[in-house]
Amino acid sequence: MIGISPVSVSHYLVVGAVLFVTGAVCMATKRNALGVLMGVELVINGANLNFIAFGSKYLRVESLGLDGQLIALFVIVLAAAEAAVALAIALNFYNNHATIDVDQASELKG
Amino acid sequence: MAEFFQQIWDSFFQTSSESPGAIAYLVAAVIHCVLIIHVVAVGALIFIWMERKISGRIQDRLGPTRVGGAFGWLQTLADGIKLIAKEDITPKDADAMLFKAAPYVGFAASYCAYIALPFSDGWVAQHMNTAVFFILAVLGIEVFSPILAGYASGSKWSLFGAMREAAQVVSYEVPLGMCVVVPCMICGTLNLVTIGNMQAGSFTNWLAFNDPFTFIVACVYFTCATASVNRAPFDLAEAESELVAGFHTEYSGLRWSFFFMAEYGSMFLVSGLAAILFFGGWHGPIPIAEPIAGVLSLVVEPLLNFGRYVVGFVVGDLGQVTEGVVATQIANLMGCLNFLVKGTIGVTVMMWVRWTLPRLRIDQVMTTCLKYCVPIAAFGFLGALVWQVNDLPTSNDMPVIGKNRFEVRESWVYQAEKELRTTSGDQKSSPDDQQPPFDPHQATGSTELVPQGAFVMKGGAR
Amino acid sequence: MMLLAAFDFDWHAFFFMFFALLTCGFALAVLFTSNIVRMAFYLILSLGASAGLFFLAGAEFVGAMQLMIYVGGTLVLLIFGVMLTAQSRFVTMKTSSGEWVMALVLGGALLFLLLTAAFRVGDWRTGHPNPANVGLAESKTTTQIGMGFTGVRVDKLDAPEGSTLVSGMSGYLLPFVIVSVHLLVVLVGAAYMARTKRRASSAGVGA
Amino acid sequence: MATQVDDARIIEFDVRTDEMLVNMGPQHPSTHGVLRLVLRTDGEIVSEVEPHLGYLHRCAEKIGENLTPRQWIPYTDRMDYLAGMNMNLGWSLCVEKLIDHQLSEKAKHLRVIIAEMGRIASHLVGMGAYGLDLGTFSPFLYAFREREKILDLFEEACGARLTYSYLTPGGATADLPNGWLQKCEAFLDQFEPIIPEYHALLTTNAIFVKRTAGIGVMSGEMAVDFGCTGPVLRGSGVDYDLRRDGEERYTEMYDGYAFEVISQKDGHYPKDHDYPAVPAEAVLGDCWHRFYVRMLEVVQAIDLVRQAIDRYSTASGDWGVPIKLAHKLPKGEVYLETESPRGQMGFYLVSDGNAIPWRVRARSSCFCNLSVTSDLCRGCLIADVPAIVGSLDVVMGEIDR
Amino acid sequence: MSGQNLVERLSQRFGEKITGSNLEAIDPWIEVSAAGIAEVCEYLRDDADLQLNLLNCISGVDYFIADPKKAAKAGWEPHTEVVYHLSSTFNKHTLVLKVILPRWKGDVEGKLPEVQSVAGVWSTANWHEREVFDLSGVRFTGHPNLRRILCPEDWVGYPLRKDYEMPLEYHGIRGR
Repeated sequence: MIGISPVSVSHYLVVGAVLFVTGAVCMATKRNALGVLMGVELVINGANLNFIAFGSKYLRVESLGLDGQLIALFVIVLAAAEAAVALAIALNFYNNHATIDVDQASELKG
Repeated sequence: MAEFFQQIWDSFFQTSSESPGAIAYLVAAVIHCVLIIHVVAVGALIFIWMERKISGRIQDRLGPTRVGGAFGWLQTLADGIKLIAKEDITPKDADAMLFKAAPYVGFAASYCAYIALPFSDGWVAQHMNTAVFFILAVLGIEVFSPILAGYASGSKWSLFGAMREAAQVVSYEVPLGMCVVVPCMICGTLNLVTIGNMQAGSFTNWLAFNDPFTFIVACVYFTCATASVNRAPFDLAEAESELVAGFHTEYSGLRWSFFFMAEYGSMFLVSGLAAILFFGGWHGPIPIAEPIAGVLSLVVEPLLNFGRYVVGFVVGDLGQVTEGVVATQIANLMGCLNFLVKGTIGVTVMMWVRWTLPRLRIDQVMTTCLKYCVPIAAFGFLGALVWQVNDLPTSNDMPVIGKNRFEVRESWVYQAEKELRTTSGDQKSSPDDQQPPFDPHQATGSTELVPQGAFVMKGGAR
Repeated sequence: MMLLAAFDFDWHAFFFMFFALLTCGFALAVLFTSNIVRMAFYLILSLGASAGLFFLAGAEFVGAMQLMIYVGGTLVLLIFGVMLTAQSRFVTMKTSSGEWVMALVLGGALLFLLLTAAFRVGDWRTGHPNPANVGLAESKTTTQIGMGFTGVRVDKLDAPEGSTLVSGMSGYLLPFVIVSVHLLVVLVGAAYMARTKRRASSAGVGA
Repeated sequence: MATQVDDARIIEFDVRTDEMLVNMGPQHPSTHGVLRLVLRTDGEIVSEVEPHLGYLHRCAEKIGENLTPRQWIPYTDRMDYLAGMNMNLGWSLCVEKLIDHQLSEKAKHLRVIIAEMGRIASHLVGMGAYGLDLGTFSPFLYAFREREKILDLFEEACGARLTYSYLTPGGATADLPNGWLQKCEAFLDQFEPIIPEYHALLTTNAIFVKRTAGIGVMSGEMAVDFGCTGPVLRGSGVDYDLRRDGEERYTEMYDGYAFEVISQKDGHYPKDHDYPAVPAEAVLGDCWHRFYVRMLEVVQAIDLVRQAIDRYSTASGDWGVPIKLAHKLPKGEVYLETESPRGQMGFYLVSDGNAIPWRVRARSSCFCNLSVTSDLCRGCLIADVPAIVGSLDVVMGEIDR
Repeated sequence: MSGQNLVERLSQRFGEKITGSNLEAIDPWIEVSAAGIAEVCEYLRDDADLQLNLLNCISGVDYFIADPKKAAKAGWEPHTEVVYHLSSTFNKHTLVLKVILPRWKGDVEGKLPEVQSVAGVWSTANWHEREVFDLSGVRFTGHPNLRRILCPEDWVGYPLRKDYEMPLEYHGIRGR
């Protein structure tokens, strides 16, 4: 393929960066609490992609090795935990305030 | 042109020692695609016909008898044509994009899982080291199809079906995963081809009969598999007496049939997985495939060589058929039939159960999962683990015809022992502990990292 | 990889492009859709495609894990949340254009920064000279990962004597245990938190 | 799912969901025709069920005010179309009560044979359809296989398979044909051994027991309060069967027959030693008991038919010649209930002295049985709604009339 | 208990509210006033001798002849009856009660005659009274949910009344 042959770590980093930035913007702009949560998932996934890229033996001669994959696994598991908690918070918020709009969560505002 | 034929020829009979060419790969890919498409799509046709016949027989009636002769074997095809001709309705309240996409999600997931399912020794579209895991993961994705369909239909019954499906499938993945881990643990690999090959020999070598715990686990696996593909008595997502038709209430025509193709596809998938993990995969109960294949190859091989000679006049010489390849391929073909029969038996049992039992209630389905399946699976897992670690006798130790599954002993338990001993001990660089160079052509899972010495040690212990 | 190398055409790059475009495209779709259910759908596709990138990078186990836990587990949970709260007024929530501009400007800046960084290091940029030669066995990391979690690094057995990595013992046993306990606590906590207490009298809104 | 907390004013939920109104029916696979249930649900839990009737309403009572009693017989067929014979019987007896018509012995035994065969046929549908409600298809076909044989017999007797119009005021439209009794006996001999099969598929099936035992429990008092009758009443342990406790004109049909009313006394059903024991989970008055009473009534009916065949063949008199089509009715009003398969089917006939009644009224058993639905279904799961409605075994044709 | 005894006993207890009886009919009946029916029913249900715990049926019967010549020969004034058939699952006996009402309340056409609801005495009465209301046009006071049950909510008229005219058209459906 033009330009990106062979595929390098940098290319993966580009995808990771796009995911990361998309997720961050998503977190900033979405008003729905679950939309924010989806942004977080994108960010985490972007970061994960970087770990995989650095650990891959196909992209670099001197790779990070197994550690990349191991850390990626930890990230996935922690993301699952994070999603569970965030979802519980969102549901609790929804139950108590009958809305899912994060802009209305102003109870703690001074 | 000659090269084209040469490569096709090579792809089957490996005339040259160097790796096959691109066209050979392409042919192989096409064959895999065709095979899998047929198992999923045509398989669905056959299974739906089978279901009708079986349910008919169970219920004292004949089932289809008209279309396509006395057995009505073209009935499903006729229905398929009817479904294509039916109007494709999208409800007013539906989210049109998701509504239309949902059936394909399910079908794609079901189809995708077949990529890693071997039909015989090495007959697999993508030879994966994590095949078991991959199949489970992709099966888990299939749940999105009912969820999206149920949500996007804009009907309350569909939504109920979707919620039930989501809750059920996510719960049943837990015991299903536990059950699948047991054969992987015994074989020390996630590679389905290796797991299948380790059960070569007579049926006593099948992992279900390895020890009492694996048998329990096999039973639990089948129960959970039935639940995870939404078959009765766990077919709550489409419970017709409660939810009209559940998540596919609003679907019609071809879109609706995609749900069914996905359902039958996953039915065969989980049955096939059961066959490989617990019931010997492509190995028959008695190891007669190889001798028969050997005899047959005595006839077929000369014929092939003659054919090569005749064709050679037109396209140029294709090269001699490699010694033994024909016998292997014939054995593989028989193994494939074996595997299909086993998978079909699994599907038949599911049908039998469906037409016999009433449906459970949603809370009872959850109870079955969490109170029965999970603890029993965990118990079976621990039992099998203890059995392996303590090196208790298995059915595989019995003096029977066929190979002795010594590889079974080469599980990661031994590897861990070995590594721990090595690292805790002073001297670390005994040559046995070095990783052997990997051979990319040899696709085995269990021996991938095992130092050669482990074999020797085990062999000695025996 | 052998398969991909069979043609002169660089299939690796082709599939990378394919999955990368899917990943980024659906991620952007998540960003620009205002319908929460469709956002969830696009997120599934985006994460599924990124699992394809994992497979492509040789991380089969992590890829399958991504499909199983992330897509098959976390996202099902997320969709559950979406369905539980999907009242029509929350399905589409528009963001003010000012916020959009702010976020896009900052996001663009961040993206620029990251992209610059991505191509800074020569080693990262050049890629593997001949990925086709890496071989199938390199992707067989399942056992290694499993051993790594139990505290034995079989891939580091030949680490030099006296290095910071005690040979073979730089595994992840402790983090693994911590994460397991953490996960358990989190799940119990989440289950507890999602339960609601309402006054019996007010059937309608809130406590 | 809601758990108890100390403060009674606070309800704890697993996850709060919004209440939904769901229409179950009128087009729904398990509402036995065109019943519409409006469910108010919180997740899977049903907080309120409201039946909506009338989709089959054709005001048969109004039609009855324009026809002579014999002309109205076909309309009774179409009320409980699964037990047309028993409906014919109820109306015939009611008319005979008004005109004070006495039947011969033979005609009475004929009516017992036909009515009890009708009961078997009806309970077979009830049983099979209940299997469908719980998601198992095969028992339905097993039941229909046997029902078809009964319908064959009925067809031979009266020429119709569903809407018989066979029993009429005065007796029956015709005598049983030659050889009918032998065929009937042959059927009973063949049918009786099949019943354990039904028990194996349904009554004792673990899933079936899980789905029905302890579901929709109705006390005897509640059943009487709601006017539930038939197997629904006896399933709650009330010992009441019009064949024994009804009016003279009806019970004299069964004079000299040996039968016991099927209801649980002291934890036992009569004759239950032959049939599966009551499972531990089952509570008197639940869906399982209602179903079981029906199953036992099939056996009871077989027994009654056997006795009736014996007595019919030796009885004196004719088979009962029908009254004239436009028989002039005496002035007066009568009410008579019979024990039809689904409960007590009552007919109320007011005459002003013409051949055509002034007012006709059908008291539908299913109408009363169904009225208990909203109380039984309160707080159950969605899947229990078909289980409960199915255990009441309603026929909409009779409810809507 | 013989019919005569019962009538006397009820008259003693309820006085005016027992307005008559017919013990010669095939099914003897006792006539109760519209205002006393609930009270009488409650007594009949709870009395230890009677225990009429099962309400079999409530029927509305309309007595009306449009043709004045025929009406003169009928021998009765136009009226509406509500008939209650009771029985006891304990004593296995039955009883018929009747409430005789004017066809229209205060003889104003369109105003439905009223009678006390017995839905509080037997739950069966709930639906039966709805049916009588729906088809015969009798209003049951104190009924928890008096709506049409068999006919659609927006149906006009009471089909079992003798002067009922089938509507020509209902939501575009031809009636006659």
